[in-house]
Amino acid sequence: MPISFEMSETTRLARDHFRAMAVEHLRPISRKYDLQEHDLPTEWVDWYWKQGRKSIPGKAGESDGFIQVCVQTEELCWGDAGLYLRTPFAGLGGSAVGAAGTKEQKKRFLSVFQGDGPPAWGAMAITEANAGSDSAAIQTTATRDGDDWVLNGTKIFCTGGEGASQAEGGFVVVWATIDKSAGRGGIKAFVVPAGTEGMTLVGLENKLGIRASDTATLSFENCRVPSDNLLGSAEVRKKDQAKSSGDKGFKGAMATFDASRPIVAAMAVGVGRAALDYVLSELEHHGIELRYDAPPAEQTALERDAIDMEAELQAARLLTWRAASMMNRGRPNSLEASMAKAKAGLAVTRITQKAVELLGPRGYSKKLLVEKWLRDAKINDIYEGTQQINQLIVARRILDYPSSMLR
Amino acid sequence: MPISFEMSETTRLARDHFRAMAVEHLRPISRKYDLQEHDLPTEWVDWYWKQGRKSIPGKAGESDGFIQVCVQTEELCWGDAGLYLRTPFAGLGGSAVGAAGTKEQKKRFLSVFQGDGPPAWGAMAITEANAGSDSAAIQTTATRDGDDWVLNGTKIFCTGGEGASQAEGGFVVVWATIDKSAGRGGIKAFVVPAGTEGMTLVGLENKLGIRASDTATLSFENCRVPSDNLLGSAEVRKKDQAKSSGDKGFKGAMATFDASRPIVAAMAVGVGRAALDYVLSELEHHGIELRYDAPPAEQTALERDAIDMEAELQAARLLTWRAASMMNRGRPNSLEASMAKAKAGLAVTRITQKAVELLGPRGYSKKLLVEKWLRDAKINDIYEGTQQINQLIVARRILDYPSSMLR
Amino acid sequence: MLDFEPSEEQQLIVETVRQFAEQEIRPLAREADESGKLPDGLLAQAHELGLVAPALPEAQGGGGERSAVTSALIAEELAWGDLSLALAILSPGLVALPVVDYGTEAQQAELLPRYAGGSFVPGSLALQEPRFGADPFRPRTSAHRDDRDYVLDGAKCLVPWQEGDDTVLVFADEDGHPQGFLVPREAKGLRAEREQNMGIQALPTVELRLEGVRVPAEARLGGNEGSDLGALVTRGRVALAATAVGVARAAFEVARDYAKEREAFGVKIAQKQAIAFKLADMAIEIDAARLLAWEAAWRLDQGLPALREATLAYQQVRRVALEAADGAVQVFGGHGYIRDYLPELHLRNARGFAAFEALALV
Amino acid sequence: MLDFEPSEEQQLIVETVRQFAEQEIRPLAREADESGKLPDGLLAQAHELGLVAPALPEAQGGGGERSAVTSALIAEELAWGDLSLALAILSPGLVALPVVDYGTEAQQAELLPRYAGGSFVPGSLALQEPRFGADPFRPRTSAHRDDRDYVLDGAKCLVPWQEGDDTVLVFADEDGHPQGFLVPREAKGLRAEREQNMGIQALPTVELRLEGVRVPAEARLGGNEGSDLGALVTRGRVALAATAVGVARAAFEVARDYAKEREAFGVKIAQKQAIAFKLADMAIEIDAARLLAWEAAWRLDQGLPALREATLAYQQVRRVALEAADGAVQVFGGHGYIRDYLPELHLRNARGFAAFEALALV
Repeated sequence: MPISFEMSETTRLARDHFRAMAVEHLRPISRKYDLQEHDLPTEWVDWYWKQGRKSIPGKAGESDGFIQVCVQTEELCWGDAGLYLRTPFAGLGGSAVGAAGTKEQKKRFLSVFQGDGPPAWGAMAITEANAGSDSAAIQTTATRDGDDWVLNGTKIFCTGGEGASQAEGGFVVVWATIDKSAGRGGIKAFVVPAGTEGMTLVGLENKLGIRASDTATLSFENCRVPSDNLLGSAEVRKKDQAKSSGDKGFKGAMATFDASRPIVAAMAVGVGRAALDYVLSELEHHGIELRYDAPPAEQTALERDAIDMEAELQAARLLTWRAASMMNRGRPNSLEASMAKAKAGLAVTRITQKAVELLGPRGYSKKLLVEKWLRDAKINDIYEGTQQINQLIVARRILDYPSSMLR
Repeated sequence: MPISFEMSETTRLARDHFRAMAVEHLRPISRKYDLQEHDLPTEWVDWYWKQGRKSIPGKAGESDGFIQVCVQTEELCWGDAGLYLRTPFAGLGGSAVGAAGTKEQKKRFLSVFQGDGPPAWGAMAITEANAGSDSAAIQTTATRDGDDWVLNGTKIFCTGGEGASQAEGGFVVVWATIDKSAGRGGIKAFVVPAGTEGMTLVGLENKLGIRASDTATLSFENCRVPSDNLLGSAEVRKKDQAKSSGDKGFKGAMATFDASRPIVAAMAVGVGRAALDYVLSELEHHGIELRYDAPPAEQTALERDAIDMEAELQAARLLTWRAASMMNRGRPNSLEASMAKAKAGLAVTRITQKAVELLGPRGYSKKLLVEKWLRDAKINDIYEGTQQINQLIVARRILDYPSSMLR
Repeated sequence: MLDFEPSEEQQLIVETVRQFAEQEIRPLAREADESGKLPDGLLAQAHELGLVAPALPEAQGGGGERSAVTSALIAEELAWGDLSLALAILSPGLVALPVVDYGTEAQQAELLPRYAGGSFVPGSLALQEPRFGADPFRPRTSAHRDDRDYVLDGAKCLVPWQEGDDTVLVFADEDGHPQGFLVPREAKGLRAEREQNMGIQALPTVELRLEGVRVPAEARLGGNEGSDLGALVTRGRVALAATAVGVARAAFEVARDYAKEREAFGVKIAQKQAIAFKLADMAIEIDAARLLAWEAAWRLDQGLPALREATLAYQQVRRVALEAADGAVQVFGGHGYIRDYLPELHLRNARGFAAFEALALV
Repeated sequence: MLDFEPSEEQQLIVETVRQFAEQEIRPLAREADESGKLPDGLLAQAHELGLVAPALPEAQGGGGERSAVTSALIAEELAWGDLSLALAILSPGLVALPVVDYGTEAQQAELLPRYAGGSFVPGSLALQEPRFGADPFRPRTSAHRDDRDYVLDGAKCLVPWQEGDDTVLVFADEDGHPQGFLVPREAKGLRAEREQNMGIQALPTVELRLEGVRVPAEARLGGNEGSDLGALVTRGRVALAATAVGVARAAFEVARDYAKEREAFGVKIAQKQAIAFKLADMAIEIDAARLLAWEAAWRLDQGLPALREATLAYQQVRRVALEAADGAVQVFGGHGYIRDYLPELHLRNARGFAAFEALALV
């Protein structure tokens, strides 16, 4: 395959399909669930579960593979990123099961998302009050007791955590240590089905943006799951063995980030495009055309801003697609995924902030959605690894440094 | 005294005086000595020594104190920063003697600059090939031998080092360790008069900009100076005592940076203003007026750039003057001096780079001086502490961290 | 002589206001934002400090000590506490100061004493307009002379609209020249709709529609002489630049303190260069922006033209405040996104400066 | 289907050019810059690699494999070696490619075979003009028809002017439309003065003065059909974007390697977040800029409009290259300012993209 920027027919159809879905089903309720924080967006959840998840057009074999997932994500988040995150999906928890689970585990936990029961959600619970980016500092414990693992601890910032912990059929993938002395090597991922005794929804965060999404604090008190809910192996690799470890558990779960970061980057691109599209339509409405060949002394500040925004957004999108296309080829993409995530988070933070500025008082008003997109966009600089964490990952890769040499 | 942005009459007169000097004596030979790297700019050196350094107008007591020094420096560097650095001045070496020397030392080393002999220069030699920002890593040694100190080592990036080491009457202040085991505490400053045996001018650097200035590599081989050429005390404070040390030597010499950084910042502002003035005159020439009340949708990219440049330059200038005014009040200004230096270096790097851009092909051509100002400006991001070192100093101060906690 | 240190008297004022901001304003900021309401009693308390009245002429019961520099110092401290509440506290100046500067004797005699009195009286100034490319210097709201009246038509936004007053100062275009008009809030044809904005949620602001609003000729600010909108916007930019410095400083300090508390990978995150340098940049930019704002204020006090300096300052500090707030969110990481902490509030407020004009005056 | 990996054939070409850049170009870069001269023999060597000829039509002895993407790949690698030398090596395309795109049969038959021949023949294209606000799309140099001739007047700058050729392609305004003219270097009224610029010092460029330069009507590129300057500038922007990516990558790699070598305070400076994050940002921005350049190139190959994409790419990469070079100077500290090391050369060259248009074509 040569270098090509041409979307396959299938992906183009899918893009149009999801764009129409965003226009019809997300935009109309976007402000409503921004204001009604913590309410379940039933219109969307029910419709998506009954119809939205079905009938995606095109032939699967002829799509752009992982890039198509990015394209679809961009469209839905162009519609509303908060509602996208509240969609009944297997989510990050599903990605972890997909990446590190056995065949049996995949069947057991993921088939509900193809089924016709009530809506279900998957989520991942990693962060703790004193362990943000530093997964080695995880305090939640998993102790073996007979055939079970018993979890104890509290997780914060669990995206989708209400749905996943409460709605039957869903599950939360919980990261816990089975051996504190082993640091990172002792950390394992456990699938905790919704409604498991001992898993409690402590509360939901009040957030700057993506208010339609449920960011939960979950506590685990003697929360018991069967031993075969552990993803990967229970073997503990000590720190000095970590490099040579073939443990599909921790590494496999970590690898879900390489797969999920392009998706998260695509979410960012969707929000950024929403703001840019609005600005461009406003300019058009006022008869202002962007001149790509404007004489240098005559270019307006507005033109330059808009052109910069276009370039930044496209740069983020192309890095995102590049990271996804490497997955299509089965190539390791940890560097490229972090590049895409870092760039996209920063780019859409700037684009949405600029959009509010360019629109003046109207941009600041809740009469338009632009101010909301600024608030929504900012999450992309923060979750799934902050800007700084992704810079750190990129830096380690380009310098060929282990994490011990660059923290 | 209340907050006031009004220059005293004396400082205003001095400013006009130095501006005229820059116009008459520096600008006309600016390109010449950019091209004739390493040649002594005799027109300037001789004129300055015979006339320029005398007859500064105004009443000394009614000036703006250290701010006036900044103002004068800005004007001369607006003329040419490279030639300014080649001016027969006591320079940084003089500042070190002034800050840390005894009355006798001041008289012995500095009176030549008031005298009527041939032109003389002072310089400071700190940097070594393996000790850039890290003064504790200095390898040059000073060993006591009878009544003398014997210096051995090689110094690089010694600004003004040719004049100071070669021209009779001048001197180089050399930083050397008298006790390697003591780290920073063992480092002392020694005045080495020009022509001292054992001090050799190894070579001059070929530089990006400020080519009229002599950036020297000096070697010291059994270079012998009398014991009373040591600035401050010979007592060695070990690391853990450093904080409580009253040693005027190292600390005094370090303190010269607090005094010199505002001057260096003023140099930067001068170069940046040269570029901005040219851009503004060019805009005026083409009938383009900067509108500070331009309607948001009509402002041109040029207007915004020029206004940003003005704001950045004035921000750098005010931080510079603020740091200098604290010296007038006798207040510690280490934080503020580093703030000014960091801001000014970065601001004029940006301003001059932007100026070249705005002027297009003409900006890039050597027919104008603008490209030279870009090259000259960049030194301000590097010497007297790089951008990063000054950020580090600022960070330590605002966090109230010792250097051990933040490197 | 060049000098950059407030006088002893100013330092005393700053100290008092800072204490008020810390003890009375900051603790109420979050709740006020969430509820979209001004806290009871705060304005009366602030009034007792005498933050606006001293600037009014002695003839009308004021202190006769108008100083843009002092006002800038006060504005920064209040806004450090909270931007919405600061703007509410400073709102009397929105009417009082233009009336001082341009009002006829009758207008001054009628309006000024209330602001110098014993109780807090808010002010409403209608300048910005809810349209693309809104231009504070060239309002599109129009004023037509009709016999002994003026008839106003158009729309305004971001108009402070606190309870307790009955007048709004509206700027409109009269034959190509902007003029101010003192309009009763109850005037026929005037409709005020409470706004919802991304930030400054605690400050009640409205969008105004003016349809054939009729006021007598005497309502024209300055009577036949009129007023100078350019100068007013300049004073607004200085005031807003000072408040933006306050917001930026608040964001910086909150981020700095958090960075010194929070640990990751076994050290305080402030010990990481990426965080430490970000904080250093904030500190540098904030100090620079403050000096630019002071310079513009000082020029006003000297009676010098200050549009250029005010614009430079405002443009810089808009950027600086946004970057500081955005940077604080980054320093806080996940917590920066949560409404339990201040950075997201600072971010929402800071972005407002892209839309604000003359929401405060010096 | 979307894909971002060069074909195997392209990878082979890249590998070859990369090796050439590393072994033949880079070692000569500094001396060539200092002396302001192209190294002897380099161009002949480069010609043997076949970097331009393959893009020419088979009818004229070329390879018939025109691909803007492949050209972009080649340009990046060459410019990674050195910008001046890369532009010199690519200069045949400045005349050959416009003649391929627009030339009459006679023009193609006369001019193209020389570029496809056994020896290196440079090209000269005169587009930019030495004035404030220089606009590549709207030259002010004028062309007036006078009977069977055209008479050209005006000034041009940044015109590559290597030895070994006799023609310069000059763009001028003819009744409001820009057109190209193939002008003999020896034409009367044409004065060429060697330029001195901040960067690309090894590439001989001239400022041209045209005073009543007279050429026959047949010299008009494309004859009656004329040519499309907009499309040519677009192709220039893609080519320059690719070379700018090369410069940026060179600066990044030099900085990265130095940071891994250089110690301060007992660790490699690359271990400092301030340095490491700067390098990470460079790497991200360079990859993004390359993708933008490729997209524009791909659109050209598809026959799609590409002005927008080419402009986005060029504007981004201008900034990226400058920031990478400036960042490399910072990473090197004092050594970054010295002409013994590459960063200052990269900085001088990178800033040139603010002034360059169509100094290379794809």
